[in-house]
Amino acid sequence: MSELTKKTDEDVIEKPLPPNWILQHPMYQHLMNLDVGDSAQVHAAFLVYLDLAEVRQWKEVSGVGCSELRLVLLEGREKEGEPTQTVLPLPVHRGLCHRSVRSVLAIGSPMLLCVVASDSSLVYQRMCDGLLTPDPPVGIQDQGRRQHRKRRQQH
Amino acid sequence: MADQNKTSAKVEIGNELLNPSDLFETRTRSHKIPVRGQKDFIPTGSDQQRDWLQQSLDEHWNLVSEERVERLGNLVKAVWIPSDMIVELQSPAGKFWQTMGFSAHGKQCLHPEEALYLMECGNLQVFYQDLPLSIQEGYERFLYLKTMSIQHYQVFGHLKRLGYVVNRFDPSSVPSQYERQLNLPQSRDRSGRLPKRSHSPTSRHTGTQEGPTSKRMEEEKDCNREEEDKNPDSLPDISAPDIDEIQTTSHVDPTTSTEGGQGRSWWSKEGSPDPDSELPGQPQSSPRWDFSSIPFPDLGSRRWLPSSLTSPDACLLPGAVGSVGACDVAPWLQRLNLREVRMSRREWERERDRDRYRRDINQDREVRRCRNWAEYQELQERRIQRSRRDRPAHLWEGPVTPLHDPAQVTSTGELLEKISVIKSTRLLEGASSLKGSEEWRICFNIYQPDTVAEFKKSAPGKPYSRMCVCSFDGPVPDLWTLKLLAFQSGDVPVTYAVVDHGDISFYSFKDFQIPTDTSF
Amino acid sequence: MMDAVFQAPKRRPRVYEAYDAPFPVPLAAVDARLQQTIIYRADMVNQHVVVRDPEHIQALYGKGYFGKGILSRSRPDHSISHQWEKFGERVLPVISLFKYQKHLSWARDVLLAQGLEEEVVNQMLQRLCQPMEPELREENGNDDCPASPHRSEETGAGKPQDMASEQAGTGRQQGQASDSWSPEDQGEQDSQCSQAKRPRSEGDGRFDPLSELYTQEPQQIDPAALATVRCPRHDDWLVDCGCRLEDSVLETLTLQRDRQTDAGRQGADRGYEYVLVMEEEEEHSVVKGIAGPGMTVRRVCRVNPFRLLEYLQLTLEEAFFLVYALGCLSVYYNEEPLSVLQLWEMFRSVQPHFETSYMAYHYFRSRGWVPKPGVKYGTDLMLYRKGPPFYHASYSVVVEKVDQPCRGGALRPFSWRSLAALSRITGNVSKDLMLCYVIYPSHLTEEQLSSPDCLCRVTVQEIILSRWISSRERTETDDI
Amino acid sequence: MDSPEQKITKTVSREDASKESMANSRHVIGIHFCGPTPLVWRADELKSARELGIIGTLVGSLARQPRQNTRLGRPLELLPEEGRLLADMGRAAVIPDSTNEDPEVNPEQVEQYHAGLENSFQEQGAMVLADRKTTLLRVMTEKHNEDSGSQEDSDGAVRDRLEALEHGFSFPRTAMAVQLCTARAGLSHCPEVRRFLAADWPTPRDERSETRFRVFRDLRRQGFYLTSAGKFGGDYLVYPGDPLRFHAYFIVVCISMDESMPLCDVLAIARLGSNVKKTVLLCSSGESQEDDREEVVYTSLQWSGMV
Repeated sequence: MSELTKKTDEDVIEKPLPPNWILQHPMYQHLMNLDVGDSAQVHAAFLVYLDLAEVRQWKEVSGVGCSELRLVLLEGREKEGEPTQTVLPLPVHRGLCHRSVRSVLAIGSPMLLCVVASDSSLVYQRMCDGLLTPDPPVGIQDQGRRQHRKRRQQH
Repeated sequence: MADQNKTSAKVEIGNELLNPSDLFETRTRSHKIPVRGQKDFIPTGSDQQRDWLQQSLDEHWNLVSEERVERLGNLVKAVWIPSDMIVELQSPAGKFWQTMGFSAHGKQCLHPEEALYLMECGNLQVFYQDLPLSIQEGYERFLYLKTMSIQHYQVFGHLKRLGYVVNRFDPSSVPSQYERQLNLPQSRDRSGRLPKRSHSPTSRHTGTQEGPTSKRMEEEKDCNREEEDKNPDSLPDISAPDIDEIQTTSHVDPTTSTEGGQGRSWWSKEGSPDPDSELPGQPQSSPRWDFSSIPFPDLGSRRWLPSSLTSPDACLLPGAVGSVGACDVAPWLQRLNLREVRMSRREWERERDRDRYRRDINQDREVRRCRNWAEYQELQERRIQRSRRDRPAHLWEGPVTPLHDPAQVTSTGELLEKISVIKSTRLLEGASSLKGSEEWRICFNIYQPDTVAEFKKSAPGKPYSRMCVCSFDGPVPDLWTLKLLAFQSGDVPVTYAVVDHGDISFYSFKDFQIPTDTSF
Repeated sequence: MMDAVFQAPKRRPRVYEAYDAPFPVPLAAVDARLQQTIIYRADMVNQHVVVRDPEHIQALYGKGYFGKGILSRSRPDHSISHQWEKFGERVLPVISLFKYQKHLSWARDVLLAQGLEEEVVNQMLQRLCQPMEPELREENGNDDCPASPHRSEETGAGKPQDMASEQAGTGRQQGQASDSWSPEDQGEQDSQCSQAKRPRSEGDGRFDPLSELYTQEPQQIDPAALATVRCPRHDDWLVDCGCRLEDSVLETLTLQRDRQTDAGRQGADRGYEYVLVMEEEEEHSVVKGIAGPGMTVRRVCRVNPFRLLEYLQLTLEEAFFLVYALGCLSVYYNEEPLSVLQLWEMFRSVQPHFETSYMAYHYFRSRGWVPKPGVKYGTDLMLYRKGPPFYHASYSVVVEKVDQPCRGGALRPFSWRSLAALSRITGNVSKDLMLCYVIYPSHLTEEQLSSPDCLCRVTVQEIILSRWISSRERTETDDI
Repeated sequence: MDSPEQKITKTVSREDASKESMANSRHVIGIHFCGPTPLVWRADELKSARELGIIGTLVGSLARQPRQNTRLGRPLELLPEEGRLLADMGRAAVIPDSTNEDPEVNPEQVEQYHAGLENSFQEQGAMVLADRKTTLLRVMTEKHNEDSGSQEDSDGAVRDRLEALEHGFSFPRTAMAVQLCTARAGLSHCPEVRRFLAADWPTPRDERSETRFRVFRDLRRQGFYLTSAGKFGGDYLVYPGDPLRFHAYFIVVCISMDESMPLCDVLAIARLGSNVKKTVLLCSSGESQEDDREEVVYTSLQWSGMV
């Protein structure tokens, strides 16, 4: 690189940034050390960890390696005293087969699938073994839907 | 309720053939469909739920087991002719003739799907080998073709039951893209077959597009004399001279040519053999270019201009332009509308918003300091140099550089234009070269229920939509298919009717181009 | 009409921020002179693109809505706590002791991992985390910042992340606030901040023209409570469709929040973050047994030893657009900035079919729309006019790649089944489902594909997929 | 959370079991193929099928009111799985198509048909006449009661009127009611013949249809009712009881164990499930054990509430 460009580079970034705290974070280090060899998935898992532990205030969130799937899973409790849930974080471009779901469910059911978009958007989906009867329709939700549908029909 | 149960009990045994007294009793049977009650969520096994279920089921079976019974006088008789795959009427057709059927060899005929539908409606009794066909036999005999399978019939029936007019699609009935583009007077080849109704205001308002061309050729093929006896006012006017259709086209042409821009005006001039230009009230053949529509530079604000502009100093001109002679302004000024533009407050605000992000070169102090073109160019060069120096090498010194240099301040519109390197295409682009497909074909034209009253088979007009029937387990149309069918359908949208084991959903894949949003 | 009708984008009923600019580059405008050409910086972190500089984050998100805050739902505006309280003259976030201890342990781990003696670490942290009294501040001055940056520098080893950031900000901090933490100074410092640096404040008249109309806004709404509310207008959870609550509902869900919190938050943008830790007072430990409201909980002001700074994560498409189309971003990999080609190559290797998804992204951006990931709706992109705060998304886009004869689709093999599901969910939230076909010419070689110059060779075909309802009675049979 | 649902399953099964035993005494269900589509035509067979938990879809126009789509009539279209299950249970037989054999006009049958028609005409005429008489009698009696005239007078009047009616009565042929048969009438319907006619169920045994069938059979065995769920993006809608009375609980998605689903598809269907308040079920047929007792694996996808 020429001297000239070096100088302008410095101009552009006026002051050095503090180090990336993600890389320093003990949980990140821990997840990396689980050694599943899939840094994109570990990154996704860490983002999910941050969301659970920092934003949603889950308790006792920890990372576990799943050697069978070569993936990092998370475990934690939504509230103190509640049962531990297993979370499967996956980058959105991956596929998922039923067998993998069953492997995670074997570790803990119900589990949460968390799909991580490449801008760190998260979508959680609960999964559990067997046939889970849906909640009976509740008045308020039902009404909202009805009204909405009526409106659409008018168009 | 009670006697209905009795009836159904009788039906259950035996082979569903009604004896005379059953037939007699049907005179008093109800024609109402029971309303279904609210469903439950959890089966509790309670007696009440059991009773409700039993009641619903009884009602259901009553309804489903009911046999069609009609007065003989209300039935149209017909004969199935398997060799031609048609059903020929033996007694005069009913009201259905307005929207269904065709004439061939002087006989009134129905397509199998039409016949089957009318059988299901209790309007038609079809005989084969001198015996009446049951509905089941109708299904089994009529619907074995790949092009008219049970799935096709399910879609047909579904739409018919809702009141749509549904008929078979014939690709040759669609005007070609070329014809549409040129807006040629259509149906010249069908001389004399133009119905009189083209004089009516409706046809004028609907335009030439849906005139006689979209009339189905199949009628031409299948029948020489259609509907003589039924619909006198739709009689083909054989003696009608060409002048009829010429008038229609001359009514429409001016509008289409203004809509379509200058592209069309050459046509009327070039092709003087036809009598268009001679018609009274028709504007004289227009010149090749319409100069009045070409915009000129705005000189309006320079009222004080001398009548002649002297040749500008060479240094003020961009390099490539040589010497320019004096320019006489007067004739230009005469053409200008010098009135001040009055803008409403709203317009003014809009204008201001638009200008907000537009770069005004006169606001640039450095530019204003330039006294001539050369100095301006120098400034530009200096600026480019300056910005080059600031540009990070890793972005700008490789073989591929960014499309935009942020140092070059520009307007949003210009920036969008600069980065718009990907062009969009339309569904019909290149579609004409696609070859037809065995797998994908359009089956039906459909016309909306509220048009039934005016519907004429001889001049059905432009369909509301066209239907392609697909199986739910089959493939989704790929872009190739979408293009092919869109092309075949011409200017009528194609709807895909997808049949999932008796359950039908309709999807449309419409061409679209997202507008560019420059309203920043 | 053959073409799908363009549905006017639906404006959100209430907008809480002013529109800034469509792109984070200087654009010709009245105030163009104020804009300064700046090349933003992002880093490749585990195959993802992360922007760390708060100013860059604000600019990239604020002008064109690029990226998402890794600790936020969308706009990067995470703060350590929802609860803010006055402490002396300042307003600080309140966190639990448990949480504070967690941060403390992270800081300890980091220092230990850097090879420091445990004793040294303990000393450093103890000094850093001393409680502070609001009234003592002026007298103590610099001593408020116990772990002096110089000191940690002397150790020669790395520093916990926050000390480092303190050091980064030293120039300004020492110059302006060296001898006082007085609230007045704080305020002044705030007002000196350039506008770009400050996050756009809701309710602030300077940024939000509507703030005068809706003076009671903004209100902090408990996100957990929000998650259970369905939008009355859309068949969607409120948080997903992005509508605001109706006023009546709003009131019951609102946690009243001090209006001054913004000031407190801004002050913490650089350097130390001060938090109020909820601690049970030791003197009262004897009466601990008496539970309930009688128990005193004291707020102790301390430095947060491990600060989770909000970062902005860009999708690869966003990052490449900023680099290639706008020329305003440098992406660093191992501290080296990448060239356009290197980036193209890297992104192609990291994400399957990156080139196709980028082409679609680029196309919509070049038409002036704001595409965001559509993962919530099971699609590739959602298209917004101007940006998510102003309009509801208009289109939910599935990107498909086709070769010139237009046969087949490579990226997402559709069945009628999956299409039916997609069409239904997009219809339920009143959006249009768009299929965006990127058409590759048949002669496009792999070599040409290895450079983004191939963009000009492809074309895009947009298709709106809609369900046609043949009559009203059909809809009734729909919900079984 | 599982307990109420298990309870339901049990009750359903018990009810079903009793029905099935009842149905056992009934005859075999005839399945007629129209192209690749299995259809059931006779009302009593539709009923037998439903008693076995086979719902199917009515696809014909309803006899009572043909021009509407809300309630449809015979025939009943079966899913391939429904037909195959019935066939496997020995409760259904495929009836071959009669359209291939195109016999000559059968004069005997034609004669029989016309004779029947003529007979029906006569009988209907007689019945109409009888009906008119009854009406007349009733009216006259009522009138008489009101007038309270002499008994003989009125009797005479009645007789006269009845005679006049009989004399002047003519039943026009056009007024005669005729039946438009729904099901084919020709074939004998005794069970023995049907068993004889039974052919192999023509199912393409690819992996996907095999999975679909196993899932269908397993859920049906658990007492659920199933219909096709294409509109909901799935394979089946699963009802806890007869769909006439109950809302569906589940949207079934059949998938093989190792097939990779795009996450976008998983999220889309799951979102749809929560929109329509149903649980999405991923169903795969598990490893076939050595004793060929396959088991079906179910995973429920449900709204997480985490937004």
